[in-house]
Amino acid sequence: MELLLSLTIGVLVATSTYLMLDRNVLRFLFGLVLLSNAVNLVIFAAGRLTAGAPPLIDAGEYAPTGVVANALPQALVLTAIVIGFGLLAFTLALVYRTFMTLGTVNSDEMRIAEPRDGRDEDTGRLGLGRANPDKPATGQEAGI
Amino acid sequence: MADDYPKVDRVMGGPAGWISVAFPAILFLYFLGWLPQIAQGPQVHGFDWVPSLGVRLSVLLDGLSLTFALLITGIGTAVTLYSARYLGQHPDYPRFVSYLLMFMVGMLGLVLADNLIALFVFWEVTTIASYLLIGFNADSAKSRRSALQALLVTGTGGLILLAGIIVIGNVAGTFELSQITQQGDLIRAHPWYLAILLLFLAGGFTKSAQVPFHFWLPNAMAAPTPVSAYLHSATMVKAGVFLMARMNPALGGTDAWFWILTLFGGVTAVFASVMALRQTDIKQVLAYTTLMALGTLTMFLGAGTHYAIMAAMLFLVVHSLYKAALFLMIGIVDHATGTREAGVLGGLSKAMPLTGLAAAMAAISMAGIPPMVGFIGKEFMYKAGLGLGGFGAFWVTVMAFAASVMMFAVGGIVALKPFRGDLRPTPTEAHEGPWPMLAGPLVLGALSLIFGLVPGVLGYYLVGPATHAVFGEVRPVHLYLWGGFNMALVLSILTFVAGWLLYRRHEAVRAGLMRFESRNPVDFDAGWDRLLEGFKAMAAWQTRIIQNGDLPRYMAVTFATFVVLVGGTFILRGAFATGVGMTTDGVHPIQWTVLALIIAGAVLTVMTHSRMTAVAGMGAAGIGVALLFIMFSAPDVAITQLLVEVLVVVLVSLAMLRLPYLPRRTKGGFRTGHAVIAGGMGLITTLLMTSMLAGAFDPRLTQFFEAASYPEAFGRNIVNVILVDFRTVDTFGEIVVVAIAAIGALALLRGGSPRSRTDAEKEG
Amino acid sequence: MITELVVSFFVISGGIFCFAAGLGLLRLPDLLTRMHASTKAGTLGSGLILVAVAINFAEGTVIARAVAAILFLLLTAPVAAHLIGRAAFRTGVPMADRTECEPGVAEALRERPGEKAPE
Amino acid sequence: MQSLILTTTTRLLAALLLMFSVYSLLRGHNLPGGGFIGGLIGATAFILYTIATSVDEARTALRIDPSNLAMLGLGVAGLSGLAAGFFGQPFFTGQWLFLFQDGDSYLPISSVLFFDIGVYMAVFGGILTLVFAMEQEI
Amino acid sequence: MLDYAIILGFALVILGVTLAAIRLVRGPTLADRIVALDAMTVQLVSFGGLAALQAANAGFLDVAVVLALVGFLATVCLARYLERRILLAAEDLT
Amino acid sequence: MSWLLVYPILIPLFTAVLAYLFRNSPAGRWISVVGTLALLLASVMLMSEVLDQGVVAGQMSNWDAPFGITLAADLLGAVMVVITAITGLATVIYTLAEIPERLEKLGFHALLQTLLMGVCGSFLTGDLFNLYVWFEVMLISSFGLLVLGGTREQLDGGIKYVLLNLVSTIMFLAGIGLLYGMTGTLNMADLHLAVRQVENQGLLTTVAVMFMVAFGVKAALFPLFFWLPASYHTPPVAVSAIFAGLLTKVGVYALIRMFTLIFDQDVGFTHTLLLWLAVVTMVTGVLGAAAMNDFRRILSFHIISQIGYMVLGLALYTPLGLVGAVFYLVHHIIVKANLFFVAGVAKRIAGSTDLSRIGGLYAHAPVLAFLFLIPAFSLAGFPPLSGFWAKYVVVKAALDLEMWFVAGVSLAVGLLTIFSMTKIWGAAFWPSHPDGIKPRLSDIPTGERMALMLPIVALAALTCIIGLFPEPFVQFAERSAQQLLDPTEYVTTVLGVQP
Amino acid sequence: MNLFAINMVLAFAWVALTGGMTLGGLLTGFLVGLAAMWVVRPLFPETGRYFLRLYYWARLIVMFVYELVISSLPVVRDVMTPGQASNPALISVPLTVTSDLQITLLANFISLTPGTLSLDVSKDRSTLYIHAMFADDPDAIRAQITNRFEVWVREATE
Ligand code: NA
Ligand code: NA
Repeated sequence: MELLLSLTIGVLVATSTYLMLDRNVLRFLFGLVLLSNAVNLVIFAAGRLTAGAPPLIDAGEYAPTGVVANALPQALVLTAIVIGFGLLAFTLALVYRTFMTLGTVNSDEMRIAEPRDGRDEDTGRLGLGRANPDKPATGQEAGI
Repeated sequence: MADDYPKVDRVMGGPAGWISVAFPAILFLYFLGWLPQIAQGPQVHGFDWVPSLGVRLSVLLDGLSLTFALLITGIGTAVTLYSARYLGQHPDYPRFVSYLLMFMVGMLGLVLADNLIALFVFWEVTTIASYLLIGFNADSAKSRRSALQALLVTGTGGLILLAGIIVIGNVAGTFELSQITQQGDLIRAHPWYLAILLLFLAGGFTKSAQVPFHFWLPNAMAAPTPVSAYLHSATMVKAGVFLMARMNPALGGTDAWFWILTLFGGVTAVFASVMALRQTDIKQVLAYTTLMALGTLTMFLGAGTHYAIMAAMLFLVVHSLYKAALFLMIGIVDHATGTREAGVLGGLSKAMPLTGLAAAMAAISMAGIPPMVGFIGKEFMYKAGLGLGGFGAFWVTVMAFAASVMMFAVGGIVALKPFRGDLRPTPTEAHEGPWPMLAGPLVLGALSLIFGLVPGVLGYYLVGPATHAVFGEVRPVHLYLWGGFNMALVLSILTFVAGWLLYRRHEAVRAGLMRFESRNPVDFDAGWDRLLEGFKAMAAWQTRIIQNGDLPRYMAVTFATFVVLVGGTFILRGAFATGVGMTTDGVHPIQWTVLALIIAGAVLTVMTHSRMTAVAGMGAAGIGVALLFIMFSAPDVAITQLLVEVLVVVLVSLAMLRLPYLPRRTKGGFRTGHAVIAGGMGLITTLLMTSMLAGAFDPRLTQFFEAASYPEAFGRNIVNVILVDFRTVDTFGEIVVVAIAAIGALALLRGGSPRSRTDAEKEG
Repeated sequence: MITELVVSFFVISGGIFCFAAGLGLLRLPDLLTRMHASTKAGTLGSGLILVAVAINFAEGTVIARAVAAILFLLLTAPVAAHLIGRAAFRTGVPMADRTECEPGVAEALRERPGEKAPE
Repeated sequence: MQSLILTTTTRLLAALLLMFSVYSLLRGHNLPGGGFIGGLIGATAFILYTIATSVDEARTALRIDPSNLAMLGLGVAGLSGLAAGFFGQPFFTGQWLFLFQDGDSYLPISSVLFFDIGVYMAVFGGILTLVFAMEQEI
Repeated sequence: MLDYAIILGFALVILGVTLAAIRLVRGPTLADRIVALDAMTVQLVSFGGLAALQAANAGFLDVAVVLALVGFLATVCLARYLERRILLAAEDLT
Repeated sequence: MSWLLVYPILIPLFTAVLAYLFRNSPAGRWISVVGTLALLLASVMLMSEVLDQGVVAGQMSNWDAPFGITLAADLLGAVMVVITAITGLATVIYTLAEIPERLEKLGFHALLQTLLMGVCGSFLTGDLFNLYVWFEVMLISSFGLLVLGGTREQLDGGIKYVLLNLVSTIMFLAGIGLLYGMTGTLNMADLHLAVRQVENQGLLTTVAVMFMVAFGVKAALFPLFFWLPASYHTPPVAVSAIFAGLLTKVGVYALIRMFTLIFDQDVGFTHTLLLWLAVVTMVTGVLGAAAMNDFRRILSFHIISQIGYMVLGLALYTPLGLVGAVFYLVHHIIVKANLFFVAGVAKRIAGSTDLSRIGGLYAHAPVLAFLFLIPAFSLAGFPPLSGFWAKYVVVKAALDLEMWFVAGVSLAVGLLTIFSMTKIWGAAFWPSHPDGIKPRLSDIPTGERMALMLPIVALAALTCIIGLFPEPFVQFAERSAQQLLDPTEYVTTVLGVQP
Repeated sequence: MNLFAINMVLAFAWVALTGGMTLGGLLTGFLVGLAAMWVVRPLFPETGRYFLRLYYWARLIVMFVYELVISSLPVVRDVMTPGQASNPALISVPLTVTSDLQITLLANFISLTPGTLSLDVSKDRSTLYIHAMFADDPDAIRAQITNRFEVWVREATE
C-alpha cells in the first residue's frame, strides 16, 4: 500500500504542479487544492498507516486496548486542512477581486505592479470591472 | 556660482561661521604644542572601541600624523575663515560648514588612527563628506555627476582597501599600525604580500587620483572653491599618499613596491602636467597640478630611499602651502571678477594688489624659484632621484624634471599672466577681496617664504619626524636652501630655462594639445559614462530577464529550482531506499479503487476545459482522500476533510458566478516544459515518500499521547486531546489563520464593492 | 447470531441499492431519470446500512446517531433533487426524447418567480 | 433562492444542524468532533439559512457580526489559556473542575472546553464572514 | 459471516461510487455532474457506516452523520450556481 | 515556565481582538499603539531574562518536551522579538498618519497585530510544526495587509506574492511531514538529537535542501525571490516598511535555526549550496536595484541583496560568519523599515515615489534629507553606521576562510549598493522638483508630522547608536553565534536533560 | 403542542429519577409518560386529539417506508436489467394541501417514492409539478397522490 500511496501522491503533485504553472489563476487554485491534499497525505502517511483502528479510547478503558492508528499526524493533518482552507478562501477572494478590478484572471495580463516598459501603463484592456463583454456567456456554456 | 543664490543676512556665516573657524584654529594650536614632544619620538594613546572585533580608537602621534594634523587644522582654519566670507550668506551655509567639519574630523581621525579599521572608518567619513561637498551645488547636474563619480571611484578603492586591511590584520594578528609596522619582514615574506600590496594601493591610488583613476579629481572642482582648496588639493587627496607613506615600513622596500609606485606616480605626474597646460580655466589648471603633485609624491614614496622619502615629505608640506593659497586666490579672483578664464584675465595687480602678492608668493614657490621653500623641495627631489641606482634613477629624475618644467610654466600662467600688464575688462569690475578671504592666501604664501628662509625649523619639527615615521628608522634630516653647486642645481637651472620657454609658448602648446586630445581615443571621463551606462544596461537586462513580471515564469523557476536542488541532492547523496509496503501485495481492491478515484479526480481537473468540471474533479479527489482517511482510521480528519470540501464548493460556486470561463482548447495547449517540471515534482515526491517510509519509525510521541490522553488529559478522543491540550498552541494559531483569512477576505471584497467605494470617495 | 444475520442482510441489501444508484446514474438516459435512481436508491441504500449499524451496536448513542443520519438523509435528499431538477430544467438540460410533457408544465417550470440576479 | 420546499425544510434543518454542532463541540473530547467540526457544522446551518432566505435575514438571525464573533472566539481561546496563569501553571495548561462527581460519572468543566468553544466561535464566525461577504458582494 | 457481508457491502458501495464518478467525468452537463456528486456523497454515508461496522467503532458513524448533513449543502450551492449563472449570463447578453 | 515567552504572542492577539472590535472608532488605533508598547515592554523583559539566565524555555500546556509544544528563546530569538516589537511600534505610530480611516475600518490594526503575533511566534517556537502554524499566521496577515485597499497595483502584486508564498508554504509542510516520518518527532531540540539516529543520512540531506528551498522563498533567495520585488512597492508605505523590515528576516531566521540546530550533519554539502545561493542572491538583488527607477522598488531589490549577506554569514558557518548574520539581521530590519518610512514621507510631500517625478527634498526638507542619509549610508555599509559593522564582519569571515571570490563579490555588491542609494539621493533629494513643487515637511499637519517623523528619528538614532557603540551588539552577536553553533545549551534547556 | 411538551417533561423526569441519562432512557421515559397521560386523560381536555395526531404521524412514517421499499423495486429492476422500460413524463398535480409544511412534506414524500420526483411548486401553490418515470397512466399517479399521500399528510399535520 505504501508504494501505491506514494505513487498516488506523486500523481497528485505532478498534476497540481502542472495546474499551478498555468497562466490562468483559476487553474492555479485548482492545483493548490490538489497539492494541499497531496501534502496532507504526505504527513498522514509519515505517521505510518493503520487500518480500522481509530485512536479512540473505549469507555471504561484508560488507554487504547490494541494497536490504534497514530494520532499525532491526524491532528497535524487536521490543522493543515483548516489552515489550507483559510488560505484558499482568502486566495479565492483575492482572485475574484482581482478579476473584478483588473478584468482578467490571466497572470500574464497582470502587469500593473511590474509594467512591461518600466512605466505605469494602462492598456485600456484592463479595469473593465467585470467579465469581458466581447465574449458573453451563453446558456450552453453555462451548462459546463 | 558664489553669487547666484538668495542671500541670507549673516555676518561671517553667523554662529556656524565662528564655530567652524574656532574648531580647527584651536586644534591647530593644540597640535602645535605637541611638536617638541613628537620630535623626540612617536606616541600611542587610545581606548577600546569594538574590542570584540579588535577595533580600537587608538591614536598614533608621530611626525607623519602630526604633519598631516597641522596641515589639516592649519589650512582648515584658513579655509573656514575664507568660507565664512565666501559662502556665509548662502542659505545652506550651515549645512556646508557641518559637512566641512565632518570632513575635518574624518581626515584628522584618518591620519591619527593607529588602528587600521578605525583608519578605514575615518577614510570613509572623508569620502561621504567629499560627496556631499562636491554636490553642494545640488541643482547643477554637473555637480551631482561629479559627486557621484568621486564617491564611486574612491568608494571602490575604499572597499578594496578594506579587504587589504582585513588580510593584513589576519597576517599580522593585529590592526594596530604601530605593531604592524614592526612586522614588515614577516608581511613582506608572507605569500599574501602581493595581494595585500595591491589591495592597499588600490585604495591609495583611487583616493590620490593616480592615473588611471585620476579622472574624478578635475571633475570634483565642481565643488565650491574652498572645498577644492581644502579637500582636493591640501588634504583628502593626500590621504592616499598618507596611506602609502604609513604602510611603507610594512609594505615598502620591495621591487613590486618600487616599480608600481614609481611608474604610476611618474606617469601621473607627467600626464597631469601636460593636462594642466591644456586647460584655460585656472581652477582646472590647478586641479591638474594637484594631480601632478600627487603623482610626484607617490613616485618618491615608491623610490623608498631615505632621501626620497625626505623629499616626498618636504614636497608634501610645500605643495599644501602653495596649492591651498593658489586655490583660495583664484576663488577671490572669481568672486571679484566673475571669471576664472586665463585668457580673459590680465593686469589684476592694479585692482587687487594683495591678492597679487599672495599669488606671487605661492606661484614662485610652485615654480621652485629660490628663496621659496618650493625651491628646496625641488632640489631635494632631484637629489633623491639622482641618488637612486640604475633605471630607477633615470626614470624618477626624468619624470620629476619634466613635471617641474611644466610646473614652472603653469606657475607663470596662473600667477603671472592674470596680474601682469593692463587691467582687462571682466564680467564684474575687479576689486580687492575682503580680509577674511585674503588672510589665508597671504599667510600661506608667507609661510612658503619663511620656510624657504629658515628650512631648519621645518626640517626639525616636521619633515624630520615625518620622514622618520615613514622610513621606519631614525636618520638625521637637514634641510638647506643652498646646497652648493651640484647636479641638482644644474637640473634646477635647466628647469627654469625650459620652463620659461614653455611659458612663453604655452598658447601654441595648448592649441597643439587640444588638437591632439580631440583625436585621442582614450577619454577617461567619457569612458566613465560608458562604464556606468553599460552597467545600468546590464542591470536592466538582467532584471528584465529575471524579474519579468510573468507569474507562470516565476512559478516555473520556483518549481524547477525545487526539482533541480532537491532532486540533485537526492541523487548526489544516494538517498533512495526501499522497504516496507513497497509492493502491491495485499492491497485490497477497495484501496485500489479509492486511489484510482483520487487519480481520476486529479487527472480530470487537469484535462478539463470546464471549470465546474474541474471543481467536480477536485471534489472527487478530495472525497477519495477522505475515504483514505476513513480506511486508515482517521474519522476526525475525514469529517474535517469532507466539511472543508463542501465549504470549498460553497465558496467556489459563489465566486464562479462572476469569474470567467477557462479558455477553450484552441488556446494554451499542452505545455511540454511545464509537464517536465510537473513530472519531476511528482517523481521526486514519490521517491522521497518511498525512501522515507522505508526507514524505521520512532513512535515515542504517539505512545505518550495514547498513555496520557485519558488518565492525564481526561479525553478519549486522542486526536482531539492533541488538538486542544497536548498541542493547543497549534490549534490556537490555526483559528487565528481562519479568523484573519475571513477578515482579510471581507476587507478585500467589501473594499471593492461599489457601495464602499463611494464611501471612500466621500472621505476624499 | 440472528443479529449478525440481520445485520448482514441489511448491509448487503444496502450495498445493492448503493450499487444500483451508481449504475442507474450511469445507465439511465437523461438527467431526470438518473435522478430517480440516485435520490431513491442511494438514500435507501445508505439508510439500510445505517440501520445495520444501529442494530449491530445496539447502543443508545449509536442508534441515536444512526437515526439522526437517516433522518437527515430523508430530509435532504428530496430537497436536493427538487433543486437540481428545477435548475436543470431551467437551464435547458436536454431530456430523453420519449419524455412526455403535459401542456403548460414546461412553461411553468421555466418561469422564475420574481427572482432577480443580485447585482 | 426562492423555493418553498427549501425554505420550509431549512427551518427544521438549520435548527437540527445547530443542535448537532453544539453536540459535536461538547463531546469532541471523547468522540470525533470538537470545536472545529462543531463550528463548521454550525456555520453550515447559517449558510443554508442564507441560501434559503437572504444574507440580511441570516445576519438578523445571527444578531452579532460574524467577524466580531470570530475575533471574540480568538479572545476566548486566549483567555482559556491564560486561566492556567492564575494557578501558576504554564500557558494553556488544562484546568479541570469535576462537578457532580459520583464514582465514575461526573460533569467536567474545563479550560480545555472553553478553548474548544473559542475554536467553535472563531470557525463559525470566520466561515460565516467569508460566506456573507462572498454572497453579498457577488 | 458479517465480515464477508461487510466486504461485499464495501465492494458494492465502492462500485457504486465508481460508477457515479464515471458519470461525474462524463457529464455532459453540469447538472449531471452535480447529480453524480450528490449521489457520491450519499453513497459515502454508507461507506462511513460500513467503516464503523468493520472497525467495530462507532466513531466512523459520525463521518456518516456529518456527510448526510453537509453533502446536501454542496448540492444546494451547486444547483443554485446553475440557476444564477444563467440569470447573470442573460443579463450579460442584454 | 516563564510567562514572558507567551506575552509576545498573547499581547498582539488580545490587541488584535480589541482593535478589531473597536475598528469603527478612534479607540481602535490607540489600542493598537498601547498594545504594541506593551509588546515592546514584554519583549525587553524577555530579553533581559535571556541575558540573565541563558536560553529560556517553556512547555506549553505543561506537557514535557518533546510531547507538548515548546516555546524557547535563545539570544537570537529574543533579539528578533525585541526588534519585531520596535519595528511594530514604529509602524503603528507611523500608521496614525498614513493609514486612512477607511482601511482602519476594514480591520487594518487587527491584521497588523496578528502579523506581529505570527512573527513573534515564529521566533519563539521550539516546535517545527508550530513554526509552520506561526508562519501561516504571519502569512495570512501579510496577505490581508498587502492587498488592503485593493488598488490595481496591490492586486497585481498581491496575486504574485500570495501564490508564490503558498507554494513555499506547501513545500515547508511537506518537508515537515518527511522529517517527522524519519524521526518521529517535531520538537526542534529533540530533532537535533533525533537526526543523528536516522539511518538514511542522504535522505536527511535531501529533506534539508527541501527546507532550504521552502525557506529560500520566504527569505527571498535567488532564484526564489520573485514575489518580493513584484509586491513590496504596492501597499501603503507603513505596510511596505514592516514587510521589508520583518518578513524576509523570518525566512532568514528559519534558515539559521534549521541549519544550525537540525541540519548540521552534512555541512559540506548544504552550507556550500547555501553559500552559492547567497552569493548569486547578493548580486542579482543589487543589479535589480540598479535597474529600478522607483524609490520603493529600489529598496525592495536591496532587501534581496542584503538577504544574501545574511545567508552568506550562515553559510560560512564560522563563529564570525554567524556573528555577521545575526548583526546583519538586526541592523537591516531597522534600517530598511526606516528607508521605507522616509519613502513614504517623500511620497507624501513630493507626490510620488517615481524618481523621475520628484525632487527638491534636499533643499526644502533638509531634516528628511538628513534622516534619509543615515539609514541610506548605513545600508550602503558606510562607517561608522550599523551597516558597516555588519558588512565588515561578513567580509572578514569570508576572508578568514580565504574565500577571496566570495569576499570580493560581497565588497563589489557593497559598492553597487552605494550606487543605488546615491541614485535615490541624486534623483529625489538633490535636484529640484520637476514640477516646481517645494516639498516641505511643514506642509504636513503637525500631529501627523509627529507621527510620521517620530519613528524615522527613533530608528535613525538606533542606527547611529549601533554604529557608534557597536561593542555590546557585537558581543551579543558573538554570544548568540556561540549558542547557535553549539546548541547544547538550547537542547539541554528545552529537553530538561543533558543530551 | 404543549401536550408534547408535557410529555417531554415527563420523559426528563423519568430520566432524572432513574439516573440513566441515555437516549434509551429518554425514549422509555417518553413512552412511560405517554402511558401515564393516557391513564389520566380526563385531566387533559385535548388529549384525544394529541393521541390521534401521534397515530397519524406514525401512520405517515410507516406508509412512507412501505411506499419507499415497494416502489424502489421497479426502478432498481429497470436499472439492473438491459434495455429501458421507463416511460417518463412531466405531470402537474393539483394540490389540496395548503400550508408550507404540508406542501413540503408532500413534495418530499413524492420525491422519496421511487418513480416520481417533485420538480417545483407553482407560484400560487396550487400545483405540484412532478417527473414520473413510469407514466403510462398520469391520471393514476395523480389519483394516488391526491387520494393517499395528501390525505396522510393532511391528517398528520392538521
Ligand atoms: Na518587471
Ligand atoms: Na528627480
